[in-house]
Amino acid sequence: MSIVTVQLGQCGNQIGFEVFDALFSDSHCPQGLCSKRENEAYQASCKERFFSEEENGVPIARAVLVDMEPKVINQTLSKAAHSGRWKYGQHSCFCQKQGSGNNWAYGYSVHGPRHEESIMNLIQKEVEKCDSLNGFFIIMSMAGGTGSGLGAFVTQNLQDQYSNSLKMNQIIWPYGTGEVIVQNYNSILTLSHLYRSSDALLVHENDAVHKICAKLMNIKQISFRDINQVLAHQLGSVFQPTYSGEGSFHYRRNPLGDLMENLVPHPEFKMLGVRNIPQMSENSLAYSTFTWAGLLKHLRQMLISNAKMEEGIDWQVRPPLSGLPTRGKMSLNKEFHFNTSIANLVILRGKDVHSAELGAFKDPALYTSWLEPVHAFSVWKTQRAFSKYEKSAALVSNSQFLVKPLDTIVGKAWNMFASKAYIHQYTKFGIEEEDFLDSFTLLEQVIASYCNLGF
Amino acid sequence: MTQSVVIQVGQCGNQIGCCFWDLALREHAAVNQKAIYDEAISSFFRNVDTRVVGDGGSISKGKICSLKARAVLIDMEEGVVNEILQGPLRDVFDSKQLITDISGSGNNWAVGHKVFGSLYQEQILEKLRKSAEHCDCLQCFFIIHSMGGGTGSGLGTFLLKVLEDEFPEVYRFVTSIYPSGEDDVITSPYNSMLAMKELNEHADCVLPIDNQSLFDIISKIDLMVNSGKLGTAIKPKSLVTSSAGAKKRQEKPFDAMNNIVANLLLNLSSARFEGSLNMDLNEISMNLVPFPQLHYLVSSLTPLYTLADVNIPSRRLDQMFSDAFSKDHQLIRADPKHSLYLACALMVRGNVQISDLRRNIERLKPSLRFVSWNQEGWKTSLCSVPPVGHSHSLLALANNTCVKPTFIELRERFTRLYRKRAHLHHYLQIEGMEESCFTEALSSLSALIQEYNQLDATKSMPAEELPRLSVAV
Amino acid sequence: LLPCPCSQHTLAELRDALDSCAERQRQLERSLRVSRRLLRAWYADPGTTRLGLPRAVRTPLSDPGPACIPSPQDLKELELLTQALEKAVRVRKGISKAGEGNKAPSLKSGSIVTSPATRASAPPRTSHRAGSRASETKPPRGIRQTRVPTKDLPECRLLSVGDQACMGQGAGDTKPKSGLRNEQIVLSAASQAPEAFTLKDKGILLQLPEAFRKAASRNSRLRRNNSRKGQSYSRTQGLSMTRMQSGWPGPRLSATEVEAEVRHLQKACLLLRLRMGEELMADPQDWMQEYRCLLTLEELQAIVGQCLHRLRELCTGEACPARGRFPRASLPCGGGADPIWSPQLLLYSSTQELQTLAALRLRVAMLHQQIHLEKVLMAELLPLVSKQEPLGPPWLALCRAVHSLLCEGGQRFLTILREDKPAD
Amino acid sequence: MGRRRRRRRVDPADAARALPEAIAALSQTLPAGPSPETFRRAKFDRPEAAPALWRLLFRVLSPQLADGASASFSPEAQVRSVKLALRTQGYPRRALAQLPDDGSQGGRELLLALAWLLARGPLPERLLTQNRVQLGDEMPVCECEALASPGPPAPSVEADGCVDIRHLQWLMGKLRFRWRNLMASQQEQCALLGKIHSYTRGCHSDRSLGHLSVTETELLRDPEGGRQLLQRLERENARLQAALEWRRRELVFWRWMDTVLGACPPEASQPTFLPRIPTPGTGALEPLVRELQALQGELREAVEARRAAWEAGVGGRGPEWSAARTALREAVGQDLAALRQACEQGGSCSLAQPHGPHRLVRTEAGVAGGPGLRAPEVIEALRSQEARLEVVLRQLQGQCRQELARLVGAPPGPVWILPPGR
Repeated sequence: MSIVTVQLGQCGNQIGFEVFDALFSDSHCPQGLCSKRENEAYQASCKERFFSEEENGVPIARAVLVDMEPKVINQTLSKAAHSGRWKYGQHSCFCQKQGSGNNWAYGYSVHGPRHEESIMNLIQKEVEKCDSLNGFFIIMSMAGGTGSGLGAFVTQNLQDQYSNSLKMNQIIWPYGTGEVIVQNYNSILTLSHLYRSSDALLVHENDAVHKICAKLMNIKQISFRDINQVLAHQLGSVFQPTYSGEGSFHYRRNPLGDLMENLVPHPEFKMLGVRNIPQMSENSLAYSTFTWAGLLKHLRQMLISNAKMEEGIDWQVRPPLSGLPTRGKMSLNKEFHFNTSIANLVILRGKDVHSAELGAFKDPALYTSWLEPVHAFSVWKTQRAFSKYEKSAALVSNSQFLVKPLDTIVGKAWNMFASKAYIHQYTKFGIEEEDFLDSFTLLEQVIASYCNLGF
Repeated sequence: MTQSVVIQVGQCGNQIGCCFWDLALREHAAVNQKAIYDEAISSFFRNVDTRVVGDGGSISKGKICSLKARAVLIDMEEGVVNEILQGPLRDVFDSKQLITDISGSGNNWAVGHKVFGSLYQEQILEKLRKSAEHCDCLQCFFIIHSMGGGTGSGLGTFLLKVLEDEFPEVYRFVTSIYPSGEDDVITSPYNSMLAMKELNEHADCVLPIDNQSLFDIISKIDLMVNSGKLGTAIKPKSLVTSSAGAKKRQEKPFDAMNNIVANLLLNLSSARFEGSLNMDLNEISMNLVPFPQLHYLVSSLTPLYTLADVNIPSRRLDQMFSDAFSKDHQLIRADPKHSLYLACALMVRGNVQISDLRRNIERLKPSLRFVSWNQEGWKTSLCSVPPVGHSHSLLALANNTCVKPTFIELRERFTRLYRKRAHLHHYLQIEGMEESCFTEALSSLSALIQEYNQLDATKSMPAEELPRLSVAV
Repeated sequence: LLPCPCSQHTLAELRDALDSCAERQRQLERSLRVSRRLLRAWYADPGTTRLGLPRAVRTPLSDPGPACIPSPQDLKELELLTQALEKAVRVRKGISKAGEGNKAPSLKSGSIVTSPATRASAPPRTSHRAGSRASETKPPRGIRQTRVPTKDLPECRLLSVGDQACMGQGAGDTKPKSGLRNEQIVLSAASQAPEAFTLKDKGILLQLPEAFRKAASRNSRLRRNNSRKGQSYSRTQGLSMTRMQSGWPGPRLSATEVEAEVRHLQKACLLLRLRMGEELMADPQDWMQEYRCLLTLEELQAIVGQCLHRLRELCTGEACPARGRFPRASLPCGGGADPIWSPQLLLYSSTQELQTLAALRLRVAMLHQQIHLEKVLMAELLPLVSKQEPLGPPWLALCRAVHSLLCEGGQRFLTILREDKPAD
Repeated sequence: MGRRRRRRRVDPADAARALPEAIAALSQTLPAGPSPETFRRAKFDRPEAAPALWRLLFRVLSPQLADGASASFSPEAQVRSVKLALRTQGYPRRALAQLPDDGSQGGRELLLALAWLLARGPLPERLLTQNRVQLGDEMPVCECEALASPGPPAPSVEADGCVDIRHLQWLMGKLRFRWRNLMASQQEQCALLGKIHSYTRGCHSDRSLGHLSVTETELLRDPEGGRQLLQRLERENARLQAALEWRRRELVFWRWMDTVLGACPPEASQPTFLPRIPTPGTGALEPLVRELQALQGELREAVEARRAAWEAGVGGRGPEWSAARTALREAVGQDLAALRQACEQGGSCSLAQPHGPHRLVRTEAGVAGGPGLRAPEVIEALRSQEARLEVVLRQLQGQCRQELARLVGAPPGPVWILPPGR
């Protein structure tokens, strides 16, 4: 089954490119550490998911590029074409001359309806190229205007037109400060609208990835490209093929469906985060060896202590003893330590993957009281190594990890809203105070629901 | 890609415009070595096939034939415009873009606004429409004018209303040159005051600049260059004050000052070139204007020159950021560091990465005060193409209460004159001018000052968390 | 927390629904695997598996064997075919690489050059078909992507045993198709060069093995007979069963049967309600219609009465297997008289039509399931809302969840704000 | 039947052979059926007959298990499973339940149980239907089996008792995803079927089919698999043949069974244990009663009002009216016959609609083909069914909304913010 990617705005297009590049490089990586036959099956599965093929054999990304100004799209297209390994479809992009100017309302209420038909037609063409459509990746930032506003609009349209297909929005969470001043407004509008129309929001925090670049990748002067590459790596580690089940050597056909069924069935809990291990620069990789036990021990501690990377994990954090009333309401004011999960998915790739012991992730104390680990935990595996890492593990988690950042964003936006600052920029394009209030209400509920997990 | 049209009004506006076009040409020539007409150039220039007679000769692709500035030149005296038409830039303009008169506005806002406004309205509109037709997607009008004189101030602000009615979707960015305290135009407080009301009501963004600050900056550079120590170390063609490094300095007194403004405009529109974090012009008002009236942005430009030494230690890079917030680098006499920030944009060009930007924001943040509801009011952009002669540069735009003193001073100077009703009759004799024009302008400015006062007052208040919506379960 | 009996019941119902979906999914996956494998073997390189792109298949049949293949050799021939199929794409690639001309020398030796792609553009045998096919497979990808070098040759050159003349020269629609099919058709023995074929042509060449065809037809004959017999069995048993069971208590319904009955009554109730709705909505034009409407409603009333009676029997545990029939759970799809033994045909004309049909079927099934769950949850949850002490946080939480489950299909949720704080 | 019986009586030599032949036929019909000798021994409760009969019953009672899968169950597990299955089906003899779990005993009891199962319904036919070798690509056109529970509900394994309602929400969400996944898989399956059908057009020797089914094509592709399929088909044919044979001879078996029953110690004729009705059953009864009662009430109201109106308006009419009345009555009777039948017999299945699995055949759009149901007709019917069900669902949800609003009332304090409508 295939996944159609919709890249929106500057951020979405830049990341989209890196994602496809990472997927392609990995599936053609000679260091897959597995049999030729296996490697071929892996490649075939990856290709079916993310690429279609043209006559001359160059794979074409199953992607639609959308931006409201041409620069980034032109850049992205030519970068892909120059790589010579894969490319974007000739007629798979849509751009206009003038961006949304960081105004969510402009993207959502002006660009959206104005270009609805053209964009949906492009998407439909891409969908028709798939023998079987699994769902959509919608890559967008939530701070800007085009990615966030138009992205929310397009997602809603996808929900209307392809109600049975799955929609996963890859959302880039802005830096806490310094990207866009109205980012908190744009963010709450984006999140609340996506909560209504998307199936899952896979969130990447710029701050966290930035730190990974600095601490794990040892990059001195970090560029957006570096950040996007780490991000693409994380996505690849989740969505490259894995076996469909324990003991099976067929590759999974329905990654989106399986993931969502396990992680986001509850309508109030749709936010997912990715963690991966190991993550390091290629130079250090050559001198490192790993054991599954070590990797998983770190990964688990990253989960429960809410660390985004393996460096600086707080090893003091322990799951609460089950049965004790310590798992009370999470308080936002007090520093909270233990990150309670709703559901987790661990993805293991590489050598001796069958020997990996995952019992530590099945501890009921890790999860909310109303889900048993048997419902809340799942594993995907493949023997094929990922992107030169002999062994690697990724964790997709629906947990409290985002409560704090979300609360911060809602709080800042609320502060600004209370002073009515910038509101005129939105009402100009039809987004009224009422809409803001709806968004605040929904997100306050989401925050409360995540906080109340232990109840 | 979008296009912008520059409207230069009055003597000052045209002089700055002249520098702007010179610099813009040089910038594109440096970036675009193959002389292909690309989208970046198209934002300020048309490519015209001169062999075609008439007006239909625009070429959208291919080799550059003949570049025409997307500009409308307006002056009610002929001098400056004629000079331009005889100068090296003459090919960039053609007569269809000019509107001139011979009588001048006599430093009287009312003459520029009321008399020439109604007289030339149709003609101006005609030229504007024409220039708009040449655009694929017109995004912004850059209006350059002075506040103190008659034509720039009067006709320039008259234009704003015309533009607003005719092109409501197109942004109006106004570069306004404010008179210094010891201005030689006696009526400049009247003119500025009357113009302020129009700016308040009809501009999307105003970049106030004052001559004194420009002059101070020049003096500082002069000092550096001539001190001998640095003279040879400064990279040629890297001064923000000169349009051509080889040219003999200070041919005209205002050239250097005008060059600074021209640089400001070029950096403001750096979205012409690619970058990893573009900042389109429409993002400026979106991010920096929290309330419709508070659209005055204090700007600063760093570095003012670049050393010939190619190795830029990051300390030097960090210095660029520090300078941008210092009093000495502001293009208006203001001290943003000791006032209240409503919002701040950093537009970086050249070889600078997001991590440099973030490091400096983190470093500088503690020394700056932001309004309570916008504690993280930063907007940033990264453009990979640096200005000519530089490896990197920074334009800082601040919506900061530090503009208030300029306005207060203007009000004081106005009140001093107005109390004596000096020279009032020159204005009142013009048809359509009444005393109420003055009082309304005064109250408009006072209201603006009041808004800044209120914001300043929050500085001393403790930041409190507002009660949020409270969810029951 | 929900009280136990309620938890158990709702949980069981939901799990039931989940299991049935999972089961259906498993069945689908199984048959999908087979279909995919088939198509892959057909037109894709097994190495890089170009899934989903129909490609022309060309293969060399090195030695097609004697002209007349007796049926015992069918299996051997089939083995050959399989090998050929596996080689197919490799060879095809070789051909397209080697250029178009040098690999098509077999012009006179019975090459069959149709392919899904070329058939669409250059209709084989029956031209009217090709046209409609082109329109039914919506994006005719094959056309764009496959260049079949021998496209311009006469489309079909089947050589039958009795007739060595070329059959398909020029216009193919004159050819007696069925006649060909029923004969043993083989390639001319002279054919040594690589040739192209499609599965269709293979199919004609290599019919289903005779043993299999015999077994299949015997199977359907037997099923028909059995189905006829099946109708009379109850009488046969009638006698002995009474004796058999004389020592035992009267026949009672088993739990599964009770459940089946209940499910059936639920469906009946739904049907009745629908019919009632239609009747009440109707706008009678004259007194005849009005009277008819009245009669219908009365009749419905009577049927509801019967259903209720039956249900009460079930409740008290006194229900016997329904009059004159065996528990309906005993046979899938209703009674034994159904033609399950030899399936009837369902004709469709395009993939899209088939997809619509299947999607609707599934949608209807889902709606049934959803309505059922809705009723179960209504019955279990609404009383809880009324029972609990209002306004406490648990009650509010319950209300929220119940609202989401019952009113929003579990998709959306409401928020309850405390009013003590200003809303804006 | 009567005729046949007479014939048997006429030929005593036949009768002597008849019993073993009947049992042999039965045995061959059933999966893993033992020899007639085993049956004979079982009658005398010989222990050596027991294991084979336990196995037989296990296979009969768990038809969904494939041939190989039953081997994975230990004999003890098989015995327990048989006991449980019989109990849920309401098998009344206690003696069976008391047999040891090791499967070493109980030949005669098992024989009785088998007979009981045979007597309850067309067991061989059911088994043959459930596991039949499917050659064509089939699609049922009715909803009888769609998404029905795959088997008897597992007796509630969940011992944990109470759950949080969020868990229910979780499961409901899961169900929604499964629906969507099913939808996607089904679409893919249809696309593939469509391809295979069109690629194999003209390959089938049966002209009414025209093309091959997946199974048939697979047979071509994979001769080894084809051989296995053929074997299965032949096995099934043998079983079908045996089933016919069994039907012809079963009377002899039943007579013999009478003697078996006679040899058994009779059990107390009291209903020793009622069928155990699992919780979902009882739970579903109560609301259904209420629902039907509500329906009855609504109907009564509607009827009363209309009858009164009718009698006030057009009450007395001439003789021509009474004829029309009778005609109308008949018409309504006919009109509702299908509905009545459906309510009495088997849900929507027995409506006049076609049902059961149909073999999919791809035809040309314009060609008037032979016999068979046409997809557009079925689509049409499904569409209207879909629309009706959607109305019902919306009504139910609306009802819930009202009910909730009523229960919640307008309490002072919290404000309810509904999700904004789109």
